[in-house]
Amino acid sequence: MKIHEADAKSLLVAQGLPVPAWAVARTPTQAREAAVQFLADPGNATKKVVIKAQVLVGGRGKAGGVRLAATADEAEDVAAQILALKIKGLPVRRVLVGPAADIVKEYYLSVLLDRATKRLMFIGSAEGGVEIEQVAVENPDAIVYEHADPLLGLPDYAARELAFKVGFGKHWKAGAAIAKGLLRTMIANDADLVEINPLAVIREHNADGTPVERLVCLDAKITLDDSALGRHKGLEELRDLDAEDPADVEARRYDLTFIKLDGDIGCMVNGAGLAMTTMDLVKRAGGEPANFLDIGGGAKADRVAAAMRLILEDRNVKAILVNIFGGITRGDEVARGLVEARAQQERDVPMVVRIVGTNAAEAAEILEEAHFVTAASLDEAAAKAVAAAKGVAS
Amino acid sequence: MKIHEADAKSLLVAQGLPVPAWAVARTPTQAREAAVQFLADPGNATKKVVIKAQVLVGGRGKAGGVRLAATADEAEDVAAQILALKIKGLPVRRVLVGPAADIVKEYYLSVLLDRATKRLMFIGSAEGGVEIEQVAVENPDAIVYEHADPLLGLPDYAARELAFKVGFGKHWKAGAAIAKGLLRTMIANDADLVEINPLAVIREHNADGTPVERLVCLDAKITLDDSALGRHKGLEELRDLDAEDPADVEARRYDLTFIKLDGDIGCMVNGAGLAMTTMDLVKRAGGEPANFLDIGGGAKADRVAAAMRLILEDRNVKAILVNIFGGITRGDEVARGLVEARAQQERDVPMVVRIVGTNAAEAAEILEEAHFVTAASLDEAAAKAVAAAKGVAS
Amino acid sequence: MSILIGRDTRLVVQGITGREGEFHSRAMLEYGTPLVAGMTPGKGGQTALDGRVPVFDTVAEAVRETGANTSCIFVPAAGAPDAVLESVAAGIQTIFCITEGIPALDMISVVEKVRLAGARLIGPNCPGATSPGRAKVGIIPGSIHREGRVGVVSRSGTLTYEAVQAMTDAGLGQSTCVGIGGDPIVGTQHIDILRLFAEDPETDALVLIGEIGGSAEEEAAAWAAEHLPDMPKVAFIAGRTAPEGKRMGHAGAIISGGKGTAASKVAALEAAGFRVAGSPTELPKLLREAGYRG
Amino acid sequence: MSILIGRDTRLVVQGITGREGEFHSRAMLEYGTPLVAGMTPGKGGQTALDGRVPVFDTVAEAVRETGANTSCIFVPAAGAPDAVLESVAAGIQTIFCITEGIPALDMISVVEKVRLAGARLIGPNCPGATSPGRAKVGIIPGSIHREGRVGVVSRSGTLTYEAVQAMTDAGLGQSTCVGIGGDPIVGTQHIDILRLFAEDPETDALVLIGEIGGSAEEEAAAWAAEHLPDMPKVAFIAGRTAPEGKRMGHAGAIISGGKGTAASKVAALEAAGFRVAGSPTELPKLLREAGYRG
Repeated sequence: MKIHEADAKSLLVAQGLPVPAWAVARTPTQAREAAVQFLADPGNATKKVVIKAQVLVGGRGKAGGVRLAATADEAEDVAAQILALKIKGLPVRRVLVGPAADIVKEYYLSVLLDRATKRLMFIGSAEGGVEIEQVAVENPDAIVYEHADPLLGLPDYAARELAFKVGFGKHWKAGAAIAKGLLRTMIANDADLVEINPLAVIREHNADGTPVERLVCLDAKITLDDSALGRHKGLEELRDLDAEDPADVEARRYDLTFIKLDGDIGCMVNGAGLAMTTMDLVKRAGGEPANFLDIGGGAKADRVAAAMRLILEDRNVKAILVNIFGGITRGDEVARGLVEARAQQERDVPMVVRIVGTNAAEAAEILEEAHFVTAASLDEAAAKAVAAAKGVAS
Repeated sequence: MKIHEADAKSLLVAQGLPVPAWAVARTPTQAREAAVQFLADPGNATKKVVIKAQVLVGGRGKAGGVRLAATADEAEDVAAQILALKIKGLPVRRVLVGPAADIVKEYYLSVLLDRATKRLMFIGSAEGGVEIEQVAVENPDAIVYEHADPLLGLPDYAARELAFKVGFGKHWKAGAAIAKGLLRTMIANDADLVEINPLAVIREHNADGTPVERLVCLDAKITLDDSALGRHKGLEELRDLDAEDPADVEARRYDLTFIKLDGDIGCMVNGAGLAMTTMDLVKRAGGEPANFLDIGGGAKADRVAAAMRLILEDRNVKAILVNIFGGITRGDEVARGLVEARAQQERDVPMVVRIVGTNAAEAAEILEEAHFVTAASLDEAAAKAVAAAKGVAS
Repeated sequence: MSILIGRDTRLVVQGITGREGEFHSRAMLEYGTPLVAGMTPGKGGQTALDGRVPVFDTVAEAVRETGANTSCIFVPAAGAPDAVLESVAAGIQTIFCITEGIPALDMISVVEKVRLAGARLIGPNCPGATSPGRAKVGIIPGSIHREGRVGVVSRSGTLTYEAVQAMTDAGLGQSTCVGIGGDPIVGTQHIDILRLFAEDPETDALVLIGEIGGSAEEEAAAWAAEHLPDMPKVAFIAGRTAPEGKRMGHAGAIISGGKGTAASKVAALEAAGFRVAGSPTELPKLLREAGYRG
Repeated sequence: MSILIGRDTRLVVQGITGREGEFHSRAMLEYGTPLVAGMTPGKGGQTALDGRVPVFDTVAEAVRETGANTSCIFVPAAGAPDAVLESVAAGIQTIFCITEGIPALDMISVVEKVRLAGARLIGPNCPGATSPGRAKVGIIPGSIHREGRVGVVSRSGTLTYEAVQAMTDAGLGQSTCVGIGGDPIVGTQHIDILRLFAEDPETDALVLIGEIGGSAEEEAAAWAAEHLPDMPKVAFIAGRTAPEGKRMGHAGAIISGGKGTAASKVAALEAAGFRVAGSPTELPKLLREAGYRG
């Protein structure tokens, strides 16, 4: 699950990490109020504020979603403009307001699951502020890696080694402490990824006006492990329902994995790999899948009915392909669910059903009795569904 | 550091372990008030209270320090008697008052440092309520062992294995949970030993009077790692200063390790092994050591002076043996400390000084100038000190 | 012979008295798997599957009493990592963890413990393995198999069944089929299974089923190119139409930063001498074209 | 030859810029120890000991730049367990931890990591080791030693010096003297050192110094009886007069439940063929009586 920058920063602060103050505004007026406060802060070396769109996609900077303001009026105006944006199709409903940083140097630091070593891996670079993927291509030597110990986490020495390798210079102690804090954040929240970009040395002003440097987390991106949300009170609340399709919410309720796509052939499959394969074969047969939908193992009739509703809510869908390979899942259960779902559905969409494996014979009987179009092989099913979507009789 | 049963139980409760209610009383009146409350508790199946002396030595039961009472009057009376006791020389200043348990079955469970395997080890037995050392001699097969994993602690499966091996029967889940709790208690407080004896299945009454069984920690003994006290706020406060000699307090202040013994020859040595050896040689030469005293490595003059004061506070001391093998410790520093200490001391006790190793020559000069009796070998020093204590001119 | 499981397998099922555990244990037993013990804490001394399988409180006891050397875990996600550790501590050498939905971080210390013990973990979130005619461990339907000499390895569940069914329908039997699981942290990866197949005298050809995300297929392909240049090899990769940045069901199936695409995997496999199918049904034909005569 | 340290030793001192670290590093260097590097985080690029020793930020860097293979730790108790882990991770094979006052629980995971890495840890709370004429690591005064063929192992610090001085005064030189430390959890125990001496062609006799508490001396004695029946062996045990239940300075030195007494240790050593001295000064005489002619 992706969460907003502001929420990610709250999780960092909870682990004692240094993050400059911020406020979240849903209206230009709220943004103005926050700006007034940050502009008046004597520690704010730039005497400006930054206003950042809170959206769950990358590239907001290029889309005009990150801008500075030097006065309260300007802040209100800029916030209004950003709150009117759509970034990659997502409306901006919140902005983050904070002091604009006087950046001395930008770094990159993240921790993520490394599948190959089966460990947590830190990625650091003295080339911060740009996408790490870009650094990886253009200047791979500028990236350093350090694995956490699978049993001990990140011992102090490893945090120091990482800090020295990244090159935090006189800020190495802060860098090491932040690395340890990122790991704590990861573990405390069962995150997949905790990414700080930029992690920056910024200049602030002491009460007497003298400048002081410190290493802070200027931006933060955290994704959470969906499998672990159940054991973390409060994290589910960080889900941005605004940014989600109502279909996603419905899918979660029935324990379905549903991803909406742009095509016109709805797919209902058991198993993620087979679901992807079904999409691939639809495409190969000349069609476009309307969704990825995995009904999971052991799906019963009510889940099948819910899956059908989800598919049909997409008005683009012109045909449906059901592909079930029974293992845990019983074919007859799915067949009954399909019969029931079709009885309730509002609009009539051609459906091609293929059920093999456990209780396939019983399923075939039920489907035949209900006059479903069936197919023996997956390739055949895909071809029939594509033909149906194109209005050709199958 | 040893702590009282009541304090140990507080540490267990802090980790969520099941411990029957208790109160600590310093006066018979306080004991009466606590008894009134526990006697009125409808859950108290025995309708009696137990009153237990809080002393930091074993064998309080045999010494009459654990007794039952059936009424408030009796509780007050019994508490008065126990508070008047001395157990192994220690006055009883506090008693623990709690409901007398209706014991169905007694177990033993502890966790401690196992030097041989360098791991934490659980010891369990279905023969609880007696000293585990006695069980080890009489019925060694009744004791089961389980090591914690050095990196993972006690995983659930290991806690279950332990519970099944000990034989908690239908209380195995509670037994496993308590084992995990003991380890948490150990780690949270840097304990050396957490021992529950007895860990007992007791019968209590529900609100409606029906009996109910549960597994609870009836007694608790915890010793803490002195090296780790500094990192646990609050644990130092559990030290029972009443049960300590003022000399112990003074020794701690100067970072000296001091143990008072019954003899008349004071010993001041650097290094624990050498300090024990010095005691052994005093005894071998026909004398009796008055103390174990390790001034530690790198001791300076003020620590030497403090050590001397500690030794002389013991009125039994008739002679002092100083044995220093300089390594980190510089002999001249010790010699200067001795001269200073002698200048300040109230009573004149013969002193034999042996200083070898680092800066021994400078030390010899200082000692000679100050007319100290010296010795070349440790054996010679011991002989001279014993002779001095017996009043023979050395 | 076969890999992972075979005639010497002596299986203990952890969580045998649960709904899933019992259902699939019955299927394993009916397939002929030497299922010698079950384990459910607190049910030691009872029996499962109509008295055919003794149940123990601990895996250690099951090992001691029945000589179990392989375990299969149907314990719910909250207890499954601990169940793996229990098997490791009891000396089990081959552990199948079927359980899905285990938080990824929980598996990190577990796979390390498995590694340190020199044991092998398949999964979690995997369908298990079948050595047709000998044993099946996990949830793969036994009926789709046929005895033979093709080794199959896959990250998926039902997609594996699809591929295996296609093979069986074409008369191509399997030595062992292994589903390694779709989670980001799994005990055994494609390359590890290829290493085992390379040493199995009864495996003459390879089917590799992969999907988008990570780079396990690429690593396996490179290894196979070097160590199995002459063995007929075919592959299928799911997710050619998957959009970037979306997690396609499996926690492991996500394309990020332009990495882990189907295209890059297909290219790596083809470069390594694999024939890559456009549909699972094409696998048998490609195997024949690659020279497999089994 | 010698054990643990010798001509091939290349030493890095962790905490070389601290007061203790600098003082003893100077003594080690003056003794002729191949002290090739120091390590203090944040002081990388500087030098220590009047420019004679380069200082690095990390042990890994020290190893890479100087080929260090042995470390000596003078880091304060709060950081010492981590310092051991750093040495292990950097591939150091022999680690001396001089630091005292480390909480015992901190060492449990550390000694396990050392074990898993196949490295050796001496200490913590130990004086180190000396191979006279070759190298000394730690805080044992160099002046008390003499080159020779007697191996010395001890739990104590100054008591070891006392014993070694007595040996040297009697003309009995040492191959290596090792102080293993007095904490309850130490990386290396008496028996481990005896195993090393048994394989050292330049060690012809043994001196074992023990003290009350635990059963390490008994275990070492039993091993020596079996594996070194013909080697002259002498011992001294401190704490004959120690009362039960009191911790005699060393956290490890405590008699509890009637176990760990001096009497039981002396009996075990004598049964194993050790001659046990009543005073450290008697050790040379007993060694001669045991047939040592070195």
